Amino acid sequence: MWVTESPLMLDPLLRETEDVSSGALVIFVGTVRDENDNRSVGGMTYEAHVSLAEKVLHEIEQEVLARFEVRRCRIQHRIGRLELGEPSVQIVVRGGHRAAAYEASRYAIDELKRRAPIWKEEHYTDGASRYLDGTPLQPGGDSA
Amino acid sequence: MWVTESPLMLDPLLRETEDVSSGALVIFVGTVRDENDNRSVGGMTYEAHVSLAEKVLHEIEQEVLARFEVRRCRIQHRIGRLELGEPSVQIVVRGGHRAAAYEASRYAIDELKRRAPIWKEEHYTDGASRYLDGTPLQPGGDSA
Amino acid sequence: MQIRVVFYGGLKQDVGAKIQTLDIPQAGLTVGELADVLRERYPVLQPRLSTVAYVVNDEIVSPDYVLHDGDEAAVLPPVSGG
Amino acid sequence: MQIRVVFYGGLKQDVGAKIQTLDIPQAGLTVGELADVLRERYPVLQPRLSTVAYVVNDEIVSPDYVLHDGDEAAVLPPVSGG
Repeated sequence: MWVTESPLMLDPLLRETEDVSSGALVIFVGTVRDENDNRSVGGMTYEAHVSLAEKVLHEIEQEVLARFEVRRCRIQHRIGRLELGEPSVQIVVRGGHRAAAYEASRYAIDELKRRAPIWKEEHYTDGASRYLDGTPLQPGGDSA
Repeated sequence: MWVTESPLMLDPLLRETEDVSSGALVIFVGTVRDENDNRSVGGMTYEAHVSLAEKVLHEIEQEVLARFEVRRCRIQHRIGRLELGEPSVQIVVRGGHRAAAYEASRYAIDELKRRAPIWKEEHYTDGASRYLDGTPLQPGGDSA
Repeated sequence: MQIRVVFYGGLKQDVGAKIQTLDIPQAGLTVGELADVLRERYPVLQPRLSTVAYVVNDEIVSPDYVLHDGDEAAVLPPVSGG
Repeated sequence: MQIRVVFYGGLKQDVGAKIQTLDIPQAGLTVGELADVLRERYPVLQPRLSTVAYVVNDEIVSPDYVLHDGDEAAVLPPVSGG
């Protein structure tokens, strides 16, 4: 499961990726923050092209395992309405050593932001809402 | 609390560092792996000069907050006998954006390995044990 | 023939609906031609169509991809996940 | 005077005890002089003393730091935490 309307939970993903041959675990979690571009934010709605997003996140996991010296990679993204502080994305990487695990984790979140068909609409505390400008999708996935 | 004989738990540290002004959370966890230098490892014993280690880890937290654009940093290290897969160290960093959070996390673990008065004794599955070679401590902490 | 068009992100606000079914008076339509149709029917989309991607069957398709009766084409604006 | 010396990591195995109390026939002893005493009493430490740090009151001290009766000095080999 890569895209879900349910709140993201870290513990199940940590159990799923358990590996005694990995000495380094790097976790990235994106959370809804209370401010953006100097505007006070009260919440966020995430929308995805779910079937393509699941495919893209799975592809990124496979690329991470192929390109870096790591042994586990899992990526999950939340959709729907999120309150302040709630996690929107979580990425778990485990590997033998920390340098590769950090690099792999950064690669995963950078590629997700570039390639996953997901959109966020910010809800401001003054009642307004706005879809954020983003990155145009390129054909061809990781070769783009 | 920076050094403990009790198993490290991530959830309390995540609650302690909750911050709605942070959009990025980077966690590093070091775990006991089953192999080192091509020898099969069955467990690890960590020893610390506890009072100095607590002081050093607290100093590293303060440095992280001063040097990087992040808002929270907590570091905890386990001591005593650990089984395979158990966490020996956990580092939580939260900040507005991910680039600084990743850099701060790496700084924290790199400095910990260089400056914290902690030693590990590897227990091999053949019954032997060995203290690992390490990094000589330098006077002066972060200016070294 | 009929093409189901699904708008994502801010595009669905511009169009006023997430899904629109278009009646097309021909048997095949390239994605490039679909863009022309959208430009004509939804002038509000005009400034945004240069940065969208078109997705059919979970693949990003090029302008020469040919749509047939009953196909669904998703129109994806620049992404902002994470 | 008496100095309590605490050995950490692999050093305590070399010495055979974590804590040793040394009787020193003088009133003050620099950390540099303590190193000479250790070298003499525990020849097994000889190859390792060049990479140890000495800690008194949670501070790494330099060779000219003066120890007094009742002080505790920790001897720390290269570290391997994480």
